[in-house]
Amino acid sequence: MLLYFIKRLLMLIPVLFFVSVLVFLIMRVFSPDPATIVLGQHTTLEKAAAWREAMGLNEPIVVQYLDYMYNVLHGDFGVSYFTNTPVTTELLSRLPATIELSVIAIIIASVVGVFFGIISAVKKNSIIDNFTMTTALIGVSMPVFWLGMLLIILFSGYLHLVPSGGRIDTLMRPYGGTGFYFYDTLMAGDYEAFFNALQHAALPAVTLAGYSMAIITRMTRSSMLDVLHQDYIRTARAKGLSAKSVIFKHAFRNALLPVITVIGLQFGSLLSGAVLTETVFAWPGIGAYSVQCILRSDFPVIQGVVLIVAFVFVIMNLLVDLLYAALDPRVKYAQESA
Amino acid sequence: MTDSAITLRKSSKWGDMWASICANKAALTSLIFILALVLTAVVIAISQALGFQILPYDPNVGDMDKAFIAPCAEHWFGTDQLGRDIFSRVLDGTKISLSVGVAAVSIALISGTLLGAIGGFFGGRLDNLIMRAMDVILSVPSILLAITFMAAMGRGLDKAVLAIGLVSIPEYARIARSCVMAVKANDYIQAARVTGDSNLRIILKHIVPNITSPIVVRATLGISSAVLDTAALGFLGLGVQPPFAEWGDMLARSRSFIFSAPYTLIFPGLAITITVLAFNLFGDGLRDALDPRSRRR
Amino acid sequence: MLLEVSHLTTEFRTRRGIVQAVRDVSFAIDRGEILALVGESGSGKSVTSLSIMGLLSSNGRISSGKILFNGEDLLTKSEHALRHIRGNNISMIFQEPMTSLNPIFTVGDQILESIRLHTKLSKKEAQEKMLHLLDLVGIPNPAKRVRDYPHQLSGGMRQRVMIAIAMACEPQLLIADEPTTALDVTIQAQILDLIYRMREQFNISVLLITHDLGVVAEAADRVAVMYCGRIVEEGKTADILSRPAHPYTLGLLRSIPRLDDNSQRLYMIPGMVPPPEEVPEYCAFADRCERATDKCREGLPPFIALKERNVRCINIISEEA
Amino acid sequence: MKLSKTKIFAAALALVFAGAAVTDASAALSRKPQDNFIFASTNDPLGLDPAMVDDNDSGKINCNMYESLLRFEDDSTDVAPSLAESYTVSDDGLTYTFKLRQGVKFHDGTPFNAEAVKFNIVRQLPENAIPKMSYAGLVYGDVAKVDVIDEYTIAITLKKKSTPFLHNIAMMYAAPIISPAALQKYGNNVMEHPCGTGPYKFVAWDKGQQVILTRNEDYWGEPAKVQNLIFRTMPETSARVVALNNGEVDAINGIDANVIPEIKQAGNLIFSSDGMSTQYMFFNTNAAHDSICKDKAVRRAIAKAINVPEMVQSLYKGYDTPATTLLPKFVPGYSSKVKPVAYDPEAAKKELAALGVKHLDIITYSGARIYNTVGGQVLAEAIQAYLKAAGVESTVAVYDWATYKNKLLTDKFDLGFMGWNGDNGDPDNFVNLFASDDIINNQGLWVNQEYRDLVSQGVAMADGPERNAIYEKAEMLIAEEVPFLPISHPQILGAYRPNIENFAIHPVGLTFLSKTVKH
Repeated sequence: MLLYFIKRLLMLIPVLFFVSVLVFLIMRVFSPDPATIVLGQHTTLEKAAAWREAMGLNEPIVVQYLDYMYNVLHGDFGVSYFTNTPVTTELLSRLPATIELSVIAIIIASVVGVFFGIISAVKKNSIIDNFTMTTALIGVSMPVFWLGMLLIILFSGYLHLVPSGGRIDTLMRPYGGTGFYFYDTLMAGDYEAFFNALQHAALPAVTLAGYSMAIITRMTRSSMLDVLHQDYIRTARAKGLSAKSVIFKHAFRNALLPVITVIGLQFGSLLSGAVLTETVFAWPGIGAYSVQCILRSDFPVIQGVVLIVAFVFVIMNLLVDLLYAALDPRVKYAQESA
Repeated sequence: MTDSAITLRKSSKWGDMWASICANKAALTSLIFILALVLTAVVIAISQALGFQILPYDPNVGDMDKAFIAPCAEHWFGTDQLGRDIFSRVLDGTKISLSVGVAAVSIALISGTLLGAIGGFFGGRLDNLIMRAMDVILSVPSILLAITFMAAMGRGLDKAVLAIGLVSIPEYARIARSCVMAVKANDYIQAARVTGDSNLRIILKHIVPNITSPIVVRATLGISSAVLDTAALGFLGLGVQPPFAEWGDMLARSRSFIFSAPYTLIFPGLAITITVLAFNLFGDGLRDALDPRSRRR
Repeated sequence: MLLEVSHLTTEFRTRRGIVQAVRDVSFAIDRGEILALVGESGSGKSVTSLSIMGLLSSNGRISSGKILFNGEDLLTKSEHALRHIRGNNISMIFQEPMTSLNPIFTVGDQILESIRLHTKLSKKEAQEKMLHLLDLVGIPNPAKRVRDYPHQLSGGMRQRVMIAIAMACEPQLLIADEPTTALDVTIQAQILDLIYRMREQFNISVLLITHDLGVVAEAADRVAVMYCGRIVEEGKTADILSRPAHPYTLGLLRSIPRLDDNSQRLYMIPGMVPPPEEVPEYCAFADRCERATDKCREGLPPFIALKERNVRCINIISEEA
Repeated sequence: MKLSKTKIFAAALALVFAGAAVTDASAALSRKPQDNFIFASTNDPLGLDPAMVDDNDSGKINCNMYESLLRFEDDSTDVAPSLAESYTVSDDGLTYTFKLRQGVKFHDGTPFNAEAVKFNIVRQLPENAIPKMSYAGLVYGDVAKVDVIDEYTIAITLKKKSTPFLHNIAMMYAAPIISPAALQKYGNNVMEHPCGTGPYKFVAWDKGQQVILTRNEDYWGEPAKVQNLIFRTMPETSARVVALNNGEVDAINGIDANVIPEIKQAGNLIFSSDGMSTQYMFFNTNAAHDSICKDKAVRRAIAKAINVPEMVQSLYKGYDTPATTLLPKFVPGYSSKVKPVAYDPEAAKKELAALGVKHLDIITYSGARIYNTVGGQVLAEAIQAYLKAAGVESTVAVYDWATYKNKLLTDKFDLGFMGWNGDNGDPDNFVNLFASDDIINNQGLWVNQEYRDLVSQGVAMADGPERNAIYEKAEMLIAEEVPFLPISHPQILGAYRPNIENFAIHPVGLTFLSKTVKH
């Protein structure tokens, strides 16, 4: 198992390498030159040239790339052109927000999606099934950002139930700690702040979860339907097991396998969704930040973001494979070398 | 014998498909809606090319005195910040959404299918190389990649098409590859190889017909995601050039007025959702029609 | 009688309307008896067994008839009461041992589940019982095998495990739905032998469902032949196999390849089994029957009782009478 | 066991993230609403080192933590003493001698003195400045030498006479004095570790969320009224408005005219004052680009086609003033005698047709800028409509800001949009743009020797009517030649809760909040 894991890890290296090349090319060869905006309204052509020289942007692209990778391998992702702050600092200070949001969203999406998927499959063609499937279909058809804005109008504008943006009321902000507000507030025993953070996360998390929820519901339903037709379900019923244990013990645990793959893949697409959701809800994570940085050609930050996100993405896929293998006794690591 | 059996089955397959779609009310309604959308877009485009306006108002020119009029008899969907009629703009927007959707899917479909088919057919290093390249594209969240592209190349319809098309190549490549590999493993292909059929002949005669249906299904669903992606790019301010109406761009502009003028937000969003929904429903229907296994459910 | 099925009719809702899969079927099984239900696929024999178990799929429904088990009508019982009977008093094994076991649980878990569901044995006692059962069904080294997953066992072993699960609570009736079809010939004999042994040892009754007359000859006491949802002939195994009275039974027997007969091509019953929604309201076999007359198409033939057997045909093969 | 696992987890998280977060792990601040003034604006600051930033979002925070030798008066750009109690100018106008305030300490306890001032200036002299220090050239570019006379006296000598110098060292960019100890400690970069002498000191910066300041109890002047200042980042106008109306924040900026009724309806108050910036549409007169607009007649005809007052009224709902000239009204040198080309659609149509102008390429940016709250795209679309009415078709190319700035250098186009935010209230700060050979500042590359002569005359001349006359002449020249069409002087708009007193936004866009009271 460990060997398999290491092998898979090694296979990620070329993928990450090519990702870095791709992004580097897009950013440094095709993207607009940031010099004039980095230096603000007091720039001159001369100053811009000096800045480019200082940033090494006049070097041949290959030299630039090698320099960059050398530094990355030494843990240095460079310095943001605009804030003069190390990219690592910039990203690490925003990552907790994105991780917190994505994790809540994937939990919501999985729990709700799996629950309704099962109900739909078991009560196939019932009103609940039709309603769930219609909702799920609308869910995959709605632009995330539109859904977000509608929720803001409704819950924040008219009902005043939740704040329209941000992670937590400024005054409730935890001091010290990890930057994961749920964790920090709980550790501090500050339940008021915890619930405040929960309120803030509610709309963005639901918005972000929406699409994945719909996908997971549909996947769970079809997987459950597949499994419910299997012979071993008949065997289980023939044993005299109750409908509940047939569905949850025998059917669900088998149906879960493909669902887990989908959930894992959805986690990746959540990162995509986070770009839009964070923008709509002013959620201070790397999603909204990366849009900002792309728009102002902050090369080092974009390169860092893409590398880190790609890394998280491939690692997630690896973890899903491992989880799959752990849950399905039929899968053996040795067989799965492709 | 095998050949005639295949063609026989094929023709009845498309017939079955049509029957199955007709039996599926949602898919049929969607198809009609999609055709209506296409018709709207074409009629608007032709009339604009000929220089007359069939929309109630010029979608791109507004009367500044009439900014932010709530929906009423004259302006069914209200007017925007520049006093332009939202109803006309929403209708006008079908042009861009559909053309970007179709064009982006075509790009992805053609290059993806080719790459996947080549990889699957020839296998070996070439296959490995192609699939690793697909992995690279897949390992960056598609919207992030598309934004990066757009930011690099600048705004514009053509660039949006390219960006969206590019990020969805891997889906088609994967489908095509697995289909080709499955078909290739079939006995009759082995037989064709033994009897000395050329690669091209095998591809045209055996492989192309077999990968058509999954690819067609994927493409229909692909248009829906391309419409969503176009809107997302427009929303982030990286869509088409103004003053053309684009739904995502309209939503982006409405952001500052979501409380004071929610109608600027509602209608373009509805347009996106319903269009995407139609393509999804039709795609689902198509898949059920082409894949008897899923029809059973 | 342990089980008495009378006038059972089972129907399914399908896209093409309501279809009857089992039509007015009656039979009975005595204690310790093995009854074989024989027919081609689609003849309704599996649906009959699922009707007894109450395991019809959601679009299926028993529209009339009675199923008396120990004199009590199963059809009037609640789902809860039925659950108590399933796996406890009546248990079932299936055709595909490959797919009938849950792939993600160990063999041991699946047997234990059955034992613990219907008995009040402690964990330890249940485990002992499980090992004993596995030993009984002829699985070598049971203590090791219980930790295996189904995919690690051979087909024959899996069917033995299925039998162990079925025997877990020493049922009165075992329904075996094509238990040997998916297995190699040598394994088939072993499994049949095992079922036979179980009957001897526990005095259980067996409803053996099969399309294979060879299996019937080997194991069954009595045979009921089904065609298009109806029983067409029913009687003692030896009688029916040696002197079939219904033309369909004869057809079935003639289509068995024989080692001693290489003179002619294998017999095939002409025509096809009609799909369930097209079964006529007269003798369903008439359209394929070489002996059919116009009279055969005038109405449903009645059951004609010969000595120790019933036949639903108006042109009973003459040498029988 | 379980507890220790949690602890390890926390430690690991803290190790990875807390180390990176810009956080002072000091004790929590008061949660009482009246102790916290929350101000919401559009963007996160770029950073908190005044020498390295040029954005208003940084400036408006920095101005509560840092002080310069001089400061602007509360409501004008006249200079007043701050860290320097007084100054003298030598007779040749080259040497400025400042008497520094005594007993002032930086937030880290470092004493403020002449060495500290020198350290800050030397850091930004041309030979030491890094390219990122974008104001260093403007403020210290002409400095010849800096002499510490005694602990509290410093003399700065310039290479040439510069009337704007005193204004420059009152600015919140480049001029503020930072603790030399902090600069040394953090490697000449206090973007995330600000340390000045002002009424508030830094507590924490949650990137993308807020910057938190607390009262400097050792402040040399009048202590701040509200205990904590919180600058929140809320990118969406609608979100800021709702937050204000719900009482989540105490004041907001970056609003446009469309939302003002909503704000008033909720019982909140609007702050508005003339802003010190100018928005204009420039014509491409770059000889290399060969645009039809290099013809003065074309420029004048196009100007006639555009009803600037109507457009500004419609786009900015009467909050921004239509511009008649480059200089805002309150900047010395502004003259009401300067009249722009008048709107005359009939004449425009005729002249444009006669000149053969059928099609124009417009280039613009997508988002909003300080001088253009509705965004460049909307503005360009409005112009497009006016041109269409005058019989001229046009295409609008919209780029995000970064691309736009590059396109200005490389692309051929006819019309573009730009604006200038005044830095120091000196007219030279505006007029020298169009005397530049640098296409970044003089986007249309308009070359006019007479204008250039006037500008270089003005910069060396002392403030007064004579200087103003020169600038009036320069503005007349612009009105005649129309290298660009002045569009608007934006209004500085802000809004605040009714329980807030003494809230103001300075004409240069900064928010000095130490006198603000929250009831």
